[in-house]
Amino acid sequence: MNLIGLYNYWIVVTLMMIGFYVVIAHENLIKKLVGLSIFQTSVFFFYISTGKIHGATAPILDPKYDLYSNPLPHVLILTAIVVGIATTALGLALVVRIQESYGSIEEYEIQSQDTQDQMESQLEAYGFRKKHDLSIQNLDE
Amino acid sequence: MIELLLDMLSWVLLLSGSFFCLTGGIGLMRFPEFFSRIHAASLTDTLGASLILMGLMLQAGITITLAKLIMILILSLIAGTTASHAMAKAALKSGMCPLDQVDRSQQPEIKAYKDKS
Amino acid sequence: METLIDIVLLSFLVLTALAVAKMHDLFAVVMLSGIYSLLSASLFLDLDAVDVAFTEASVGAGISTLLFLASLKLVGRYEKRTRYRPMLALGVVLATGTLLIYGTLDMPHFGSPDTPVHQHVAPRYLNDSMAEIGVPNVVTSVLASYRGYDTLGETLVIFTAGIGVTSLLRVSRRTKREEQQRVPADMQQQIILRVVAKWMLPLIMVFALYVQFHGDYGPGGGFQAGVIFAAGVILYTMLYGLSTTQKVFPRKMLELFAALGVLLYGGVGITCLLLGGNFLDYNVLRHDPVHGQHLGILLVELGVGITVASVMIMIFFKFTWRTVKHKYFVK
Amino acid sequence: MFAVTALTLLVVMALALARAFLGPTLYDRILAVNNFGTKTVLLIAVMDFLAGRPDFLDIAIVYALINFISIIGVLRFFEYAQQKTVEHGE
Repeated sequence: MNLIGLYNYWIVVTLMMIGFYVVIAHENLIKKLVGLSIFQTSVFFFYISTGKIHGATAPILDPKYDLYSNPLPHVLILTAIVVGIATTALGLALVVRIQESYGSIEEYEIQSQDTQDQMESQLEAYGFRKKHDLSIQNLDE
Repeated sequence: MIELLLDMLSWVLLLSGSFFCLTGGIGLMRFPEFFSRIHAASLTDTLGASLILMGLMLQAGITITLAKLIMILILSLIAGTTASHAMAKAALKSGMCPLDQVDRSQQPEIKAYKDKS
Repeated sequence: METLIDIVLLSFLVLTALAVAKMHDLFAVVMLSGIYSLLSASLFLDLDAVDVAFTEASVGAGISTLLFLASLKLVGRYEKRTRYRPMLALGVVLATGTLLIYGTLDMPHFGSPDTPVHQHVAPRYLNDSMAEIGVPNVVTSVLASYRGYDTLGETLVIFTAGIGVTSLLRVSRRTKREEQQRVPADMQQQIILRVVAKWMLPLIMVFALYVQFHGDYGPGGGFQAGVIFAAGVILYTMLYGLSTTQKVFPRKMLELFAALGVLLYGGVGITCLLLGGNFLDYNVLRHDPVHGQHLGILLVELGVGITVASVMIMIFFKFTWRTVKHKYFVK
Repeated sequence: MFAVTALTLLVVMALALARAFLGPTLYDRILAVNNFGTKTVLLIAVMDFLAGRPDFLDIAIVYALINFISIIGVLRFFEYAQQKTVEHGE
């Protein structure tokens, strides 16, 4: 009984950690969003699990039943799911724009492009522009 | 008496429906390539789903539940078969070929169909 | 039996999540995440959360998968196997996981009725809502009446997300002209599909309306109905092309309706204020408090439904326009 | 009796899940997802009867509809994705 009593929560933790791992270890932004939604759902499971009572039924009142599960977590999670899809859509739109301006959605490539741009602008600021141009000319030759 | 008969009939329907679903599942797992898998899965799907839903209908009696079950049955009959058709067609168009027809894929009519699509 | 189904579904969920983490083909990842949300919706149903299962079924398995697929079309299908160092991430994850599991050891067991969660406001909702609000579905009465502020906020969040996506993925006139000239040939050959979809569309719309207005008595309500309605429109868009659908749902109308839903919600609140009650206190709307509650909940849910439906359709249109743009202009 | 049906459906879902993991081609995965969806519809219908409250069948209807729509979506977006790779290959 002891084992089964906490099984739900352990699975919630496992799912949360899988989502967390995908978010921090993978480079692809779409994959990160999928990981984020796994993380999100694990929180949903946690809330709904705490609301469940053994032997109870769904909180839609009916004279035939007198024990109902807790309706409050259901309300919170119901709205959270719809808000979740709205934020996911926003994230996907951002990913699409990133792909259009960087040509990639791998975090590493985006960062390296950014640092390259930064270095070039710094060189420019210190007056190294000529040298930079020269090197490109050399390459062409 | 009649109630007992209906109950037994619904049990028989539920059990046979589960049996067909199980066969489909095993076919989906064990068959060698896509077209034989879709054959196993979609046929048993239609039959198994209808049988299980009919079994539930006998349990429901004449209520709003019965109407909803009939709606699910109609939906699964139409949507399920259409989805299977679309899948098979898309796979065929993408250049996949049933295993026993690999050699026949160069035959004129199949080739013409592929060129057209 | 309930517990057995619970355990089996949870194990399936972990397996699916592991497979998602392992795969590099993003298309397969998205499809597995569709399975993941089907599983989670069944689990919600098993844990007595019918309304949540309803929402997860229509949102997670439907709209979310479609949005991911549309953006995969724009960003490419494969994840690059870059040289990330999983050991550090794995260490962090394992440490956090161990701490969290240690934290669960003190928690009250799953399903026990004397958990602190059940001692606070829930008994009041369950015992008094029938007399105070008169709606059998307690989730609806809590959502629309007791916690009306909260739901207003959520509706605004959805509206804001709609604005955000609209401004991020703008469509040029040139793209629109191009789309109108060329017939979208993507699904042109799927005749059976087109016929069946045409037959199913009115069914979906009627079902959405049923869910919208039956939400007081059974599972359902504005959020679910809005998403189902949007799913119907999306089905039509996928099979008959964007410009055909935009004749029925022009951009301006969608934007107007997205705002209208929020305004309706807020308007009900203001009306309550003007009639002498508190903000979103529906008792004053009619002579009888219970009738007032009924009217208030109906209007508020309608507002939510309108906003959710138009924002979802709007977002999907934006993504699809982008794919049209990429198809013709970005090479 | 409902319990036996529910258990069988869970076993079938496990098989479909395995096919979705193994899959070799993408179409196998689509097929597995579709099959998984229809089995979920049935499981939900049976679970409603198991819990003794069959008035929640609306959820099963939503599943049947959404499953259809998402399969169409996968097919529509995948067709294009494949064309694109072919174009790049040539």
